[in-house]
This record gives sequence, C-alpha cells and structure tokens, in this order.
Amino acid sequence: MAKKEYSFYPGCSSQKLASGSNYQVAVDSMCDVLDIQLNTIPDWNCCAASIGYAEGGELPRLALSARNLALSEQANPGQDVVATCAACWLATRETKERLHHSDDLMKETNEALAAAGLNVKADQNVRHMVEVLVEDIGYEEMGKHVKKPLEGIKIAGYVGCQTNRPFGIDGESFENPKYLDKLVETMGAEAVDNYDKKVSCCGGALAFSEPEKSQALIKDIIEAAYDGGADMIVTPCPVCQMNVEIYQNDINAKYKTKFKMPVVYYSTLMSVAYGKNAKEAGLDGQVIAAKQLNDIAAK
Amino acid sequence: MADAIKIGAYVCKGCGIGDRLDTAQMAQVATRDAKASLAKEHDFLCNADGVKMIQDDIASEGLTHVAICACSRRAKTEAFNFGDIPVTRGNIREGVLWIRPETDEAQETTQDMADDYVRMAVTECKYQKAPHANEEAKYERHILVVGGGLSGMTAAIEASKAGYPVTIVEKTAALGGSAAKAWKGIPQRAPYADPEDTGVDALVAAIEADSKIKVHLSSTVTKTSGAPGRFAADISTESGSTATENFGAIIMASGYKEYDASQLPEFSYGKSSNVVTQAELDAMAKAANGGPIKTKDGKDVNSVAFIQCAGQRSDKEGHLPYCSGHCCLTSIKQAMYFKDQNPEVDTNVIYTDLRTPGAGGEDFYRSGQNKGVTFTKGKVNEVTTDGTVKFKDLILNEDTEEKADLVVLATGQVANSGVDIEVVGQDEPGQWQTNPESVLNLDYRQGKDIPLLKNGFNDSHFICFPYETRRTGIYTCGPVRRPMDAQQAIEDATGAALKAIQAVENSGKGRAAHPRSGDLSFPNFRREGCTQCKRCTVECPFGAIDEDEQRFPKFNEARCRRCGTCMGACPVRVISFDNYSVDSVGQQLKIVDIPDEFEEKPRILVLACENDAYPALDMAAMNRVEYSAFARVIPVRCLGSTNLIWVTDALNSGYDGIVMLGCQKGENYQCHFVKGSEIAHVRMSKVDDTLQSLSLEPERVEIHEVAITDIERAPQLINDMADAIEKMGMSPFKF
Amino acid sequence: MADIIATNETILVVGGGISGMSAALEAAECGKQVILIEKSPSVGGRVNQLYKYFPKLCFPTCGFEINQRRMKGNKNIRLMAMTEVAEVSGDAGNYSVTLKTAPRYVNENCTACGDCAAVVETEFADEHNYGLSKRKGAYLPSRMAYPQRYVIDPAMIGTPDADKAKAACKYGAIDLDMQEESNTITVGAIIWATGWKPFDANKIQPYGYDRIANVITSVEFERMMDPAGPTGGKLVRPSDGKEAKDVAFIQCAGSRDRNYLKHCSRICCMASLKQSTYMREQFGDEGKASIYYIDIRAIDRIDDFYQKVQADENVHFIKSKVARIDENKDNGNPVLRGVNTEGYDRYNNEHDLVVLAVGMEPSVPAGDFPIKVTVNEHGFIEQDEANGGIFAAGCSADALDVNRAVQSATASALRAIQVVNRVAGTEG
Amino acid sequence: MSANTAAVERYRNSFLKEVEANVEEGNWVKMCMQCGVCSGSCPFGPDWEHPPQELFMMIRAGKREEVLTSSSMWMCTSCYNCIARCPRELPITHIMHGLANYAHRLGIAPKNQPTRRFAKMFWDNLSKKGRVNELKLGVSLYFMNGFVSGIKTALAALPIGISMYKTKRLNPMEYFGGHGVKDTSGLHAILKKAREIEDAKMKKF
Repeated sequence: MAKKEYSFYPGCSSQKLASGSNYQVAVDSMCDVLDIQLNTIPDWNCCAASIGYAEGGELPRLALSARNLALSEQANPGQDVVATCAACWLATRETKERLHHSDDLMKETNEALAAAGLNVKADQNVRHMVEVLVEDIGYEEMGKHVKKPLEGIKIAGYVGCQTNRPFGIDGESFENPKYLDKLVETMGAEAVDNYDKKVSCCGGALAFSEPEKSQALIKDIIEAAYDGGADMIVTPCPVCQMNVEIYQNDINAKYKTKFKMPVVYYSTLMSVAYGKNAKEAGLDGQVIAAKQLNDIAAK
Repeated sequence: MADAIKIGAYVCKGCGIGDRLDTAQMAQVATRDAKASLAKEHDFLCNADGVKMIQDDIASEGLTHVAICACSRRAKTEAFNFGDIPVTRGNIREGVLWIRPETDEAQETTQDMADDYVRMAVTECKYQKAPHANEEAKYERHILVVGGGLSGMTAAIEASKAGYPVTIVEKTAALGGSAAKAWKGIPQRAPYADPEDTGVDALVAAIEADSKIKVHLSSTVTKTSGAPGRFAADISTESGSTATENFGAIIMASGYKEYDASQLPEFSYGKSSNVVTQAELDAMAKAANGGPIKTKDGKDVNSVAFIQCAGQRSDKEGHLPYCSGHCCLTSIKQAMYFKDQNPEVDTNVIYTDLRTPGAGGEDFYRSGQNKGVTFTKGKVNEVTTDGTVKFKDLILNEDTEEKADLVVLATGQVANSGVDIEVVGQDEPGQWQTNPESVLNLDYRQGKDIPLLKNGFNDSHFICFPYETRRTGIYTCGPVRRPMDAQQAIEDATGAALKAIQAVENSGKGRAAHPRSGDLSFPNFRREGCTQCKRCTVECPFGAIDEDEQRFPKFNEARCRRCGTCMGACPVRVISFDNYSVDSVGQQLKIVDIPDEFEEKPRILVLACENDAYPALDMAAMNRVEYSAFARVIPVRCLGSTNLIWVTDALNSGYDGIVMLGCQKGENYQCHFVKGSEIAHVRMSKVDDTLQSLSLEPERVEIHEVAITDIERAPQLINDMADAIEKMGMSPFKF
Repeated sequence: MADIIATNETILVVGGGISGMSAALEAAECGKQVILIEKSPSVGGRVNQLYKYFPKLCFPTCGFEINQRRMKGNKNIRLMAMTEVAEVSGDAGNYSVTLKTAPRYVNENCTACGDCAAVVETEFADEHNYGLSKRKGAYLPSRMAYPQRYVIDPAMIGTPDADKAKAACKYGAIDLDMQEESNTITVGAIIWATGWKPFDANKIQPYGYDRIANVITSVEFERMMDPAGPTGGKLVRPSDGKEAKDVAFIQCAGSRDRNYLKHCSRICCMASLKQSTYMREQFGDEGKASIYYIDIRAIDRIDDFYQKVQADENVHFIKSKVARIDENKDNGNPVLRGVNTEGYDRYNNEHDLVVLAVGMEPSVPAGDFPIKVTVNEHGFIEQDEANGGIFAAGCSADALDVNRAVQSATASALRAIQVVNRVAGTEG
Repeated sequence: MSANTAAVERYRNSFLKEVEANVEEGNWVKMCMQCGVCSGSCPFGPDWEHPPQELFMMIRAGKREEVLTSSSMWMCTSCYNCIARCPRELPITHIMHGLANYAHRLGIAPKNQPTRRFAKMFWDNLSKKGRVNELKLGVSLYFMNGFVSGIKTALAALPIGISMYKTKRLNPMEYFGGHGVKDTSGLHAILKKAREIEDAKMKKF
C-alpha cells in the first residue's frame, strides 16, 4: 500500500512528558508499520477541550480550533486533519461543521483569525485516527501486519463518549459500536462481547472538579469489564485512558474494591501485535502494568 | 313448484371424501330420499373436468338446480358458478370429514352426517329461485348533497367529475360553511410549514362554473321519501316555496357548529371580550386581513394564550366527552397568524396531549415551534376577566399563571346531525345538545334522520366499512360523521361521493348494497296473509319498511340489505326471498333423518350466522377441531332472520337440542346487519313458552354470540349441547 | 394463466391489503373493471396479522371474510397474487403496465386439502408470524388465505422434498416447472396501495432490540395473542417462555424522531392502549401495563377508549421517552432508564417484557416507484395533479389507522373512476 | 425583577428571547417537545437539580433567576448522549455549555461551583501559552479552595502524581515553563478579537 499522509493534530495530552505521551509513542510505532505519515500541524494550539466553554465562550473557543485548521491548510494543504485525542478531534470537527453551517460564524471567525494574519476555509476532513485505520487502512490490511497475535488475552473495548458521539465512526451505532472489538480480534485477542459500559461516560471533563461523581462512573466501567471476564480495557481516548486507569486506587479505597485493571490504547495493542517492544508500544507508560502485553512484547 | 324443477346432485370423492365415506350411498340418498333427478359421483369435482360434467348435464338433462356435495360453500365458490342456475352446497369436507375422527366407531355416525348434508343440500335447492331484480328498481344518476360547506362542496365536485349531476341544498345564503369563515387553513401538502388558503373560494368558483351542479341557497330539505334510485326530496326556500326533485342517492354533509363556550364560565367566556373561541379568532383574523389582529376593543395584542381541550375530553356536566381532532393543529395555525405578522407577539399553547398525527401534523408542530410558538403541558383551571390564565404546569409540577392580552378557547365540534331518532327529544344535562330540527326529514316509519352512533355523530360503527350508515343510499361525511379537520373532511367527502355513485349504480340494477352487495333477491310479501302486526316495520335495522295507506307493510326493496330480519320477525311467515325463505331452511331441518330415541343418536340443529359463526366452524375444521356427529349445521344470513317456526318445527320433529350462533350484540356489536343478532336474542327469549308447552327443558335451546376467531369455542358450544342432551336424555318427540 | 382482459377503462390496484382490497371492491361494485395485484401469495395485508382492532376490540378477520365474499361474488375483479409492477409508462387514461408474476408452483387445481404440506419436512420462517414461528415449505399462508390455494416455497425447488409434495398431490395441482410470468397490460388509472412496513427496531439502538431477548415489537406482540399465532395465544417472554404479566409499552419507537422516522405514525398510541387491554384479557388483575409516551394521540371520538384504559388502575402512564434499556442479567428483565418529565422523577423500571410501538414506514422507498409520483420527505405519496391517473390509497398516502385507510381507499377509487369515465366519455 | 413583573412575565417569551440571542445554540430551546430523553440519558443525571428538558421548560416559563443561578448545567460532562438521542435535533450539550457560560459572564452563576472555577483556570492556563500545562492546572486546582485544603487535596492526589511521574506522564519541570505555542502574541490577538466580536453581539435584556 502506498504511503498515506495526514495533517496531524497531536493535542496537549500527547506532548512529551504529558499524560498521553505514551499514546503518542504507540501511535508513532503503529503508523510506522502501516506506512502512515503524520505531518504535525506547525505551532498547533489547544482545542479548549470540553471545559474551555465556561470562560472561553463560543467564538474564542471556535477560533482556537479554527487557528489549527488554518495552520493545517497552510502547512499541509489538501490533507485530512487527523487527531488521536477524542476531545481534540471533536472540537476541531465541530468547529469545521459549525463554520460551514453558519456564514456569520465563518465571517466572525475569520475576522478573529485575521488578527494574526490567518484565514480558514475549513474544507478539509477532520478525522480521528481510528477512522483512518477503519476506513483508509481496513481490518484486513491491519491484520496482515500482525507478527505476534495477542492470543489468550480478553479485552473490553471501551469506546467512551467523544470518539463515539455526536459524530462517531461511520457505520457504527452510538449505543453499540463494534470497531474496537473488531480491532481487538484482528490483533488476535478476544473481545468481551456486549460489554455493558462500552459507551458510558467516565466523567471526563469533571474528573478534576467533581472527583467523587466521576469516580462513581469509572467504578461501573471497570466493574463491567471484570464481569465480562476482561484482562484489560482498550480505549481510543486519552481522557478515558487516564481517568479509568489512574483513579483505581482511590476507587478501591472508597468502594473496598480490588481493581487492578490495565487500560491501554488500541495503538499499544497494535504496536505489540506488530512486534514492537514494550517501550515502542508505550507500555512503560502504564500506571497499571499490562503484564500480558509486556510478556508478548518481550517474546 | 317442487315438481317443475330438475335437480342434479353431485358428490365429490376428492380430498379424502371418497376414501372415508360411502359416496355411492350418498348419491343414492340424493335421489331416493331427497328426490334429486340425478346424482353423480366424481373424483375431483372442482377441476375443469368435473365442472364440465355438470355444465353438460345442465345442457343435456335440462337441470334447473345443482346441489354440490363437496367442500364448504366458502371454498371453490368461483368454480361452482353456473350463472342463473341456483347452486346449493352440502358441506361434506369441512362440515363432516375434517371435524370427525377417522375411527371405525365414528364411521357410522360420520356417514349419517354426510348423508343428511346431501339430503339438506338437495332439499335447499327445491326452495331456490334465481332471483331477479325487483320491478321498482330505478336508475337515477342525480345525487343530492345536503350542506354546502367544505365537505358538501367537495362531494358535489367529485361526483360531478365522475359524470353525475348533483344538487346542493345549503341552509344559509352562501356556500362555504365553517371553512369559509376561517382566515386560513391548516396546510395539506408538504412542507406543512405555514397556514395556507382554505381553498373554499376556488371550490365555490368551480361549483358555480359546473353545469352539472345545481345549488339551492337559503334552502332546506323538508321531506325525503322513497329509496335509493328513487328518492324524492322537497327542497324548500326560506320564503316558503317548495320544489320536489328526484335523486338516486343522498350525501349528508350538514357539518358542525362550534361548542357553546358560554357553558365554560370558569374561563370567563362572555364575561371578558378578550376570551374568544377558535372560530371567533379566525373571524378576527379574517377582519384583520393580514394586518395585526387587535383585541375586540381595538388594543394591540402582545400575548396570546391558547387553551386546548376547552370543555372537551371531559366528563364535567355540559362538556364534550370526546376530542375534536383538529383543535391542536388549528391553535398552531392561529398562533402562526400572530407570529407571521409580528414575531414579537408571545403565543403559548397550553395542552395536555398535543395531537398532531400523521406526516403533516408533526411537521406543522415543528414549524410552529420554529416560529417561536411555545407549548406548555398544563391543565387550565380558570381564566379571570383580566386575562390571567391560572393553570397547573404539568412539567414543572406547580400551580402557576400567565397573563395574556387574548385568550383563545379550543372548544370542539358539535355535529349538525339532526334529531336522535332512537332517544327522541333527548337533551338531558351532561349530554351534547342534540339538534332539535331534522336535516333530512325522512318520510320513513322509523324516523326523520339517520340513527346516531355516539356523541351525536352519524359515524359508521364498522372499522372496515367506514361508510355503512343504517339508511341505504344515504351517506354522511365530514364533521357530522366524526370530529375532523378540513383535510380529512375532503378525503371523507370524496369517499362518500363514491358510495353515493355506487348506490345509484346498484339500486338501478336492483342489487343489494353492502354487506350482501350484488344480491338481487328482495323480500316477497304475501299481502293476504299479513296480520299487520308491524313487527317487520319495527325490527328492520335499516328502516326499509314503511306502511301503506291500509297499514300494510310497504317494502322499499332498494333500502333493503337482504338480512331477512323481517322474515324472522313475521309470525305468519308471509315474507320470503327467492333464494332464502322460511322453507329453504325449514325443509332442510325436516329432511334430516331423525333416528328413534332408542338408537341413542340425538340430533342437534345448529343455526350459524354465515358471516362469523359459519366461517369459524369452517376454520375449526381446517384445524381438525372435532365436534359432535349429531350436529346438523345450517348457515343463516343473519341470526335476525331466524323464524321461531324453525325452532318449533325442529323440536316437534324430534331434535334433541338447538344451538344458535350469531354475532356479538350490544354496544360493540359485530352483527353486520347492526341489530339482527340482538333482535334474535330478544325473539328467542320467548322460546321458553314453546318449550314449556312441549314440556321440554329450556336447556335444549341455546343462543350464543360467536366471533369469527372462536375456532375452539364454536365447536365447544356444540359439544356442550351434546353433553347436555346426554344428561337430559333424548327428546320424546321422535316419531 | 388465462388472458388478462384490460383496457384503458380498467383500473389497476397495486397491493391487496385492506386499502387495496377496499379500493378494488368499491370500484368494482360501481361496475368498473378492476385488476388487483398482490405481491404475496394471498390478500389481506397487515391487518390480517392483527389480533384485534382498536377501539372496538373486534377481529380484523371478520371484515376480511365479508371482503372475501364480495370478491368471490364479483366478476369485475381480477385478482393476481404473487404479482408486482415491473414497469409503468404512459399518462392518465392510458398507462402501459408490465406485471411480473412469481411462480407459485401450485395451479388452480389445488383444493387446499393439505396433503402436500403433510409430507413436506423442510421448514421456513413464517412471514405471517413475523418469523416468530416456522411453516412448511408447502403451505397455506394463513387460515383465511385467499386465494385459498397452497404455495411451494421457491427454496424448495430442486429438492427431494418438493418432489414428495408433488407426489402427494392427487389433483395434479403442483407444477414444479412453473416460471415467472410477465404480462404487459393497458389500464386507465392506477391506485397505489402498497401500504406500510414496521420500522426496523434494530435501528433504535438505545432499546437493544438486537441485544435483549425480552424487547419485542408491537407487531410481534400482536401475533402472540392470536390463538393460531406462534405462542398459541399466550403472552410469554422470548427469553424463557415465562408469562409476561408486567409489560412496558414504549411509544414513538422510531416515530417523531429525526434519528428514525420524523413523522408521527398515528396508530401506535391506540395500538398500545389496545394491547394494554390484552394484559387483563390474559392475566386478569395480575396483568400490568406501563405506557411510556410523549403525547397520547387518541384522536377524535376514540378518545373515550383512552379514557377507559386510563380508568384501569393496572395501566400506568409515564410521560417520558425512555432513554435506554439495559438487561438485568439475573432474570432477563429489561430495565428501562429515563425521566418522567411530569414533575421530574428519575426511574429505573424493570418489566417482564418491553413492547416497542414501532412506527409506520411506507413499504416502497421514495426512489423505487416505477413511474414518477410526488412523494413527500416521509415517503408518502402526495395528492398532486402531476401524478396524473395514479392515486395513493391508505398508508401509501399517509400514516393512517384502518378506518381512515379504507376512507382513503374509497376516495381513491372515485378518483380512478373519474379518469376511466373521462376515457369512456360518460361524464353525463 | 420584582415579584409582580415576574408574574406578568411568566410564560411570556422575554427570557426565551434572551436565551436565543445570547446563549450558544439558544435558538434551539423552543424546539424541545419535553420527551425527557436528554434528562434520562445524562450520566450525572441524579446530580442535576433541573435536567436539560426541565431547564428548557423553565426558560419558556420565564424563570430567569432559577435557571441562570442553577448549578445544573455545570453538571454537563460533555458525553453527548443527549445530543445523540434527542428526537428534535437539539444540540443540548452545547446549550448547557452556553447557559453556563452566559451565567458565568453575567456573574450570577453559583460562586463556588467547582467546575466553573476549574473551567476558568483551564482557560487561563491554555490561553496564556496556547497549550494546556497539566501540572500548573493541577496545582492551581488543588489550591482553588484555599491553601490549607489545597495541601490536603494535593497530598491526597500525590500518589497519582507520583505514579504519573514514574511513568513519564507528568513533568515537574513543566511548572517552570513547559509547553506552549511559538506565536503567543498572534494567538492572544485572535482570542482578544474573538472576544470583542462576541461581546459586541451580546444583546441587553
């Protein structure tokens, strides 16, 4: 397959030594195998995620994403914008659609951008990395590169919210998207079918400000994974990954549970299956080690 | 007459009949006992060869009648059609074979059963004449439409488009009715977004331009006599002049009047000029003619509250128990009057269930919201004279209020349906006000107008047959039939026009209307035997029978539905049909072989309504549900046609039990002739005297309501009688 | 097949459901020549799959019996089963229509004795029961099937079972070599009465029809009540066959929703009110129904039926569009999650069974009409001069209850007659 | 506004119109048909004093005070369940954000609403350098309720911090500098302009 190029929007959490840095590492390894080239948008900025609204309001928030789109049009003309972070993707895609939905917004946004000598058309596609995998690469091709099938591992595909709603992945339903399960099986592992909490919310945006509330949700997500006999959870979203992984001790303390459920990225699974070592797969980024993956990676 | 006729009996051996029964014996029975002129067996009677055999015999042997002893009359009906030759069916397959076990001990009784059905089929033939259209049949294409509103005008135009001349009689001085008083109408085409022209002006223009449509304004129908094909209507003007015209059929589109809001003091109607009804608001809008709608005292309107179901869907005294169907859409339309003219005007619709069904309805609701009309689920308790609407917000669950410059009451539709001939002079509180004056002034013995169904509307009671009124050739449409909006009224009127045309065509050929559509038979009446007891004139469910000058019953064939209720009612048996009579059934039950009581072979006469009970027994047979071999089932047109003489004859000739199976009666009646089953029940309540006079147990005669789905129950009822007889013992009247 | 006599004074009715039958009969009883085609092996359509009608709670087969008799006795109607319209061309008063008739593999010799079905073993999902039960490969579509003639399932052809059926028939009624027939006829007007299909419940993902055994559709529930239905007239749960005594009805399942059907399907409220009465009919005081609704649309005089049901303390009304259904893994109960918007009560209600009051979707997708007709965004045919001599009847025209569908059919019959009368030049 | 005027204003559209004019996607509020699927779909459902559909009804009822001072819309965690399921296409998530933002700008949003305060920090944090600086954000968050409680929360969160640090997913040095865009001035100019335009659009009510 010919090399595929995309204009890449990494997002804050992916930065070196940030909460999602391991995600980035695994994505790079995965893309390397699949011959995907990510051309990072130069000088990209934060998307304001799903919390910037309160202070930022509508136009400034949209302007942030618009700036990224504008920079992308300059540096990587004609290329789809691809994000790995659900929030980044959502904010950017929403901005694109809102700008096209309202001429006023388009006008006002460009007025704002003009202050920095920028202009946006927002006519490129804005896509999540899993869309690239599912639609441009395809399961068959992804399967071809598997060197070490992830046999004997049972994985709960936790899709979460923002990769799934309101846009979602084409051909998948909001309530029961199957692409993570298919991906898991493509990598030779077993998927937990009808994983109850597949699309439940982890409390994302409120994890910091309302920890009790969001941890209650996280508890259910992990519990359901155990009920489904999962060895680990896989997710396409850095917010989900962090929230579900790092609060398990607090949850154990509060609910007298004994959770120790690894939460990994699809890209980590794929990198391991593609024969990358633990470091390349970002496994060293696990707060709760995914032992089975480490073992396979070490083979 | 019996000797004038030549009957061919045909016994089929197909479908296992030949394997399980002695068909040769059956053929013999046909000629020997029932006196068929010839009887033949055939391996496969309904196929081309079998049918040809019969046709050849008709030609060569000059058969006048044919008795088919094969499957049920409901099967292969088309195959056994020999034009004018009357055909009867002995139900051997469904009626005998499929309901009897294939055992040796059952063999004898099963054969008895089959033999009897052969006897009965041949005997029934003897009392069959190919019916010929009655002489009074007249072909009159002219259609009368009573009411010149949207429904009436539509019916007229649509009938005219099909080539039928129409006369419209309108009470007021102008065409248009209620619809004409509206500023705009509810949209009837996609995108269902905005109020649109009512279409009334166009209709009026079309009617004035139509040479086939005559209009009488300021006129009413002061007398309607006759029957389909030969109605005569007196059309009288206000000035008193009267002209009589002839019509083939009548469409009643007398519409509705708005519910009298003065019965809603709690809403300050009449106390405040700023509390108006929907109709009044439309009048105000018409006056404003696109400009801002002002209050009656000329002030600007900045806020409007619409109160849905005002005096409707309520069991309060003087309120309407029903929903008028159009009001939600109408309020949205009216709120748009304001919003389209000035978006700053606040319009709030207070409802309990917003009813905007169908494709267009929901679009219109959404369009209303889009224009800024707000909707509040709430229950209004009071409107004060200053326009304060006190209500409970059912969503916010609190008692609250809104002050509005104008309050619009969605009061409902009250039908202009004429007098209620079944509850004469009814006008008790708690009831909708029934119209004191008649619309049609029918010169019918049973009353001046069409019987009402419910709440003063003339709707049909049949879900599958929405146009079935109880007056043949007269069809109601529009809001007089059922509360409805303009779009439905137009559809309804078009349908009614079709039915009127159908009545014209069928009455012209002497054919019956639904449900025996096409039946040419009609009641023959032997005047000399009549005792003028009037039962037939009273009991006819369709008001077909009047009285002539000498007080004898006057049959108006074209009004008759051929149910035979009159025949069943007649104590002296002077009423009959060419193809259905006291004899055609009575002689069947008499020819049945009645073994003497020591043979332990009781006989049960089953009279089953051909519409529901008989098909139910057929389908039970298809499911191989067994029932007693002692039963002899005779289909009747309607249980209402059951004459007491059949019961007496049966008991006298030694039957041990009688089971009568009719349709559901009462409020949710299923009887296709409306009252037949009910009348039969009343009639049979008197049978006890007969039984006593014969000193027989009352349990020997049972009458039941049966549905077409009673596939298990119907056979069970027959078996129950068999068991009862077992307990009571055989009838002593076997000779 | 005998030649089809049709002229430009003939009316073609497409679809043999209650609307098509009514339109055909009403026109024929006005003396018009009618050809009635039906794509399935027998007429009757959706209503024939209903247990009862609202608001009278009477049986659809009762009216169907009358309509059958009207048809048997009327020479003006030519019924062609298993037939569809392939092509249409021309204008009002002169249409050329190509009809395709699928092979039934059973000819008019069939006496409906059932010997063929008795010997056949292969079974197929029974369409009449929405696939909830099986039928033989040689079958009579329903007890009231008209024409009353058996059918051999096309999948049987070439199998030994088919030959067994043929051998079992004493009347030479089975013809396994029957081929599809094509006939091109001329008609003056066309009444389109192809009706509706239940909205595909799988698409309503939050309700888990595809994941939860005890979530079924209203049409399936209706079949369960039929004594001749898949459960022999018992209301039982698909998961474990236990009696379903506490049933939840979810309104607007696919209707009034931009995610599915934008329009209101009109019948569903009444259907659920009707079905709530089945609970008492079957279980007496133990039968409980909960109706989750947005607005109860018991229009015009049938509102009294709503009032009657409301008076039953075993029937509960919750003003709420259910947000999601999960399954209680321990007992298979569906758990309904949502908010009663009348005063804001959050609920997590368990029921034995959930019935989705699925919406009405026009049978023929907007793009699939053989000739150009005006279809609105909901897929219903609009009344439009531009449609020439083609008129919609019943649920091809709008989401209608039976009563209104028959009215619509009667009206469409007149519109068709107007065209053929114009052709005949008999406008008085 | 005084009690009497309140009575007059009830179920009048003044507040609805204000929301349409000044709240992000506020023009959708009127399209709600009160089915409540949003309220039932929210993962934080039980924590809402007034769920979305009820807020919409309150807006129509003119309950300005109750709506804008409510903590409810601050419960939105942007899971988009409501948007996905709304039969009427309302962008509920955004409306909730919009209402929160509007209340916040008017200065009548509940003072100590934690999300409100966190959101402010988040924005300040990102708008300064153009990218989020997770540690600073975290630290300032811990101290948003004052020094003492801040230490407590910080200590409580310490194990997490350490584990993140161990796995190289948290950088102590970030506190002194860390990530950011190069063209900060351009970014600030854009945000300033955007804010100006938005303020100019704001209607007085």
